[in-house]
Amino acid sequence: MQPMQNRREMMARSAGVALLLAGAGVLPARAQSVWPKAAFDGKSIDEVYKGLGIAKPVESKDIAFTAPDIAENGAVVPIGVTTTLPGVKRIAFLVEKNPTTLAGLFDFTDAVEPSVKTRIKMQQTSNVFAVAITSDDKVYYAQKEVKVTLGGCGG
Amino acid sequence: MTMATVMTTTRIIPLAWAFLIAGCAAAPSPQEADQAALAIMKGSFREQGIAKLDRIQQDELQQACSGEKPPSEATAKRIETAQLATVQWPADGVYLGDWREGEKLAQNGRGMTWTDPAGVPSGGNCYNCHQITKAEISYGTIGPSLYQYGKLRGVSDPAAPASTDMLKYTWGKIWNAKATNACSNMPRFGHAGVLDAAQIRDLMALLLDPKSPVNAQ
Amino acid sequence: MSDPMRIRAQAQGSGAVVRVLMSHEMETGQRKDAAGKTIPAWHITEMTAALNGKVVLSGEWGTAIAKNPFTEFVVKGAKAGDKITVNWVDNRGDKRSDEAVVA
Amino acid sequence: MKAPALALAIFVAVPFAHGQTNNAPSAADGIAQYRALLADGNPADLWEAKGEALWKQKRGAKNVAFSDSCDLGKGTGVVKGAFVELPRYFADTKRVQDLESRLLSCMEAQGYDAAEIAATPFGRGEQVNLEALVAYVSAESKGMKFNLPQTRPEERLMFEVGKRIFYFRGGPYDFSCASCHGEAGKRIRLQDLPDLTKNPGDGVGFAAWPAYRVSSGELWGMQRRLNDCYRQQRFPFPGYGSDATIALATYMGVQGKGAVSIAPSIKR
Repeated sequence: MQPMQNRREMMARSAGVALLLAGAGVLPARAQSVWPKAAFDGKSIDEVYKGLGIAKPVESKDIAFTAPDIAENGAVVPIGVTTTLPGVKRIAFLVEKNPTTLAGLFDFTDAVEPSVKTRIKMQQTSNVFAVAITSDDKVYYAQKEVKVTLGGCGG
Repeated sequence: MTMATVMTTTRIIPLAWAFLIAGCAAAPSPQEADQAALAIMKGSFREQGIAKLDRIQQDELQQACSGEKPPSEATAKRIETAQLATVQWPADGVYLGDWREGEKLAQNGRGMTWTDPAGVPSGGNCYNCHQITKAEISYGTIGPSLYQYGKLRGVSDPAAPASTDMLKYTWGKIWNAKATNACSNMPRFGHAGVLDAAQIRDLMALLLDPKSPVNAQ
Repeated sequence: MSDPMRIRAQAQGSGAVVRVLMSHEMETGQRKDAAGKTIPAWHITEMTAALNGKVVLSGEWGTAIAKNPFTEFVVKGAKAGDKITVNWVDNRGDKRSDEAVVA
Repeated sequence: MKAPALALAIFVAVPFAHGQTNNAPSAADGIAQYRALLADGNPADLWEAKGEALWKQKRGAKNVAFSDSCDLGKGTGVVKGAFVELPRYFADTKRVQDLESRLLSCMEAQGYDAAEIAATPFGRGEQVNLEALVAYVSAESKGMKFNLPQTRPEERLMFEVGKRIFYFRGGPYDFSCASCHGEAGKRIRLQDLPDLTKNPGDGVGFAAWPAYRVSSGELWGMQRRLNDCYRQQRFPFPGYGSDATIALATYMGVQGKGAVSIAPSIKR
């Protein structure tokens, strides 16, 4: 059930990209919005998985997930992921204890390495997850706890 | 605010330059620099919110402790005696409150800035400068570690007569740190009205109650 | 109108490392203003990066991407002189497109 | 931005052991690791780009560009190297000026009301443009060493005044700048405090500002840095470009002689 939902979404996306490729010379803007509202509204890890239409992922050592042990400020937490897993099409970043769990998604074509760095906000100390989805709908994750501290005077 | 306090334009020649008589001196004398510094302090600040200009009117202690070097021993002694006389001891003899409230106060660094509203109780700012519990890793090091404060000082029963001296010493330190160290970096929390007696009791409990995580962990 | 992005693309090995800074508030929708009113969420929802006009990476973002977002990725096979174009659109419909040449 | 490391090696360059987070040294390591990760892409870049455009743009009632009119001490329109020699004395205004107060004088020459801009809260109106300009001007001296002139009596007086203001205790907490910045190796919470009574070293203290402040997502010049120090000191409000702030900058800049500027940097 869930994988099917995901396939539908992937197909919709492919259609969008195909449309775009058809219009040669056009600026590479999306032909249609693919922002998955249900996933971004999710208030737990499970709700995000459901919103993305993916199964529960399994932990993988082939995802190298970088995040600081301690963040001096939760407003900017630098994270990065790179993976040797074959066929990774999408990577999602989830923060377990944020008001909404899903921070962002990145979609990779074959023209880029399955590797990205970004910066997220964290409301408090929490586990952060990098979830990798392959083109054949396999789902893997790596996780790390980031402690959010108060760096300065606190005034 | 008044524009006159913002000395940014070419129209205003700061008062301090008046001390540069004829501009021939290679370096200002210490007295000239002292006078210029006071004139510039006076001309550079304006009141904002609850932070009024009386805050840069120094009392004797602040003046004596504003040098590159500390004041003479005699001056320090005189200041400490005068500051000790300001300490208000708990009227009912109760020194300890609730360490849980004390921990909240120790974490709280708010209060008395120009962005703070009037009438809101201040925090103790303690973690800014001190290690206190083992659990809080975000602590400052300007002051000494207070972890196991009571335990290391042999306070196993705060109610016992043997503990009285340590209770009084600690209370005095929080109420007016300058009573024992004239130019201490620590604010005079009770004397300056930053914390009230009930808040200080709670901080006392955090440091001295054997059940407080400061001593129990 | 929003401020321009800063895009740096540097050839390295068999590809190019691309680093993008976007100027955006990324307001969470959780904060309140001085009057106690909730400040509405305002954030980039989608971004794309293209090599010589062809999309190579895209992103869908929520409110927990940090203010003034930074993104770094590696484009395979890109070489000096190639054009990298980055687009974003936010939840108000504002959009921005900037480009850089691989150095 | 610096040249990135090898494409796929970028995530292994984190030289800190995991696992021990309950004592002070590893907490400090954790913070160092966090800062190293952040330094990789500094949003101050966005301000630099904007500031460069503003520098060259004809602005104000007189419609002149800074590149044709503003002298930061190295000659009209010269930006490179100016930042690491400020504050300094300017004959036209007969004042020692820091970067921000000098930019205000240049804006006044463009036809702006400098006093009004100085009174504008940070992050509003023309203050936003000032932030971009300080980012650009400081960036043009990145990697250069501080070398404030101390040849004129006015400059020496400002140094001496700055030293006295640095040690000036006041307010309900009895704080001075020296309360936090008078000794090496101290910190507030987890924030390291540079000893500003000496040269704290390359890219530390005065040599690290302006900076992108992660906590507010804004670019702070030294004026804003000092303003927030005084707020936390529980002092009243120092005027933007006031002589007390310029004196302090002179003191810190002279003490930091020879330190390499990394501004605009990135800070918590």
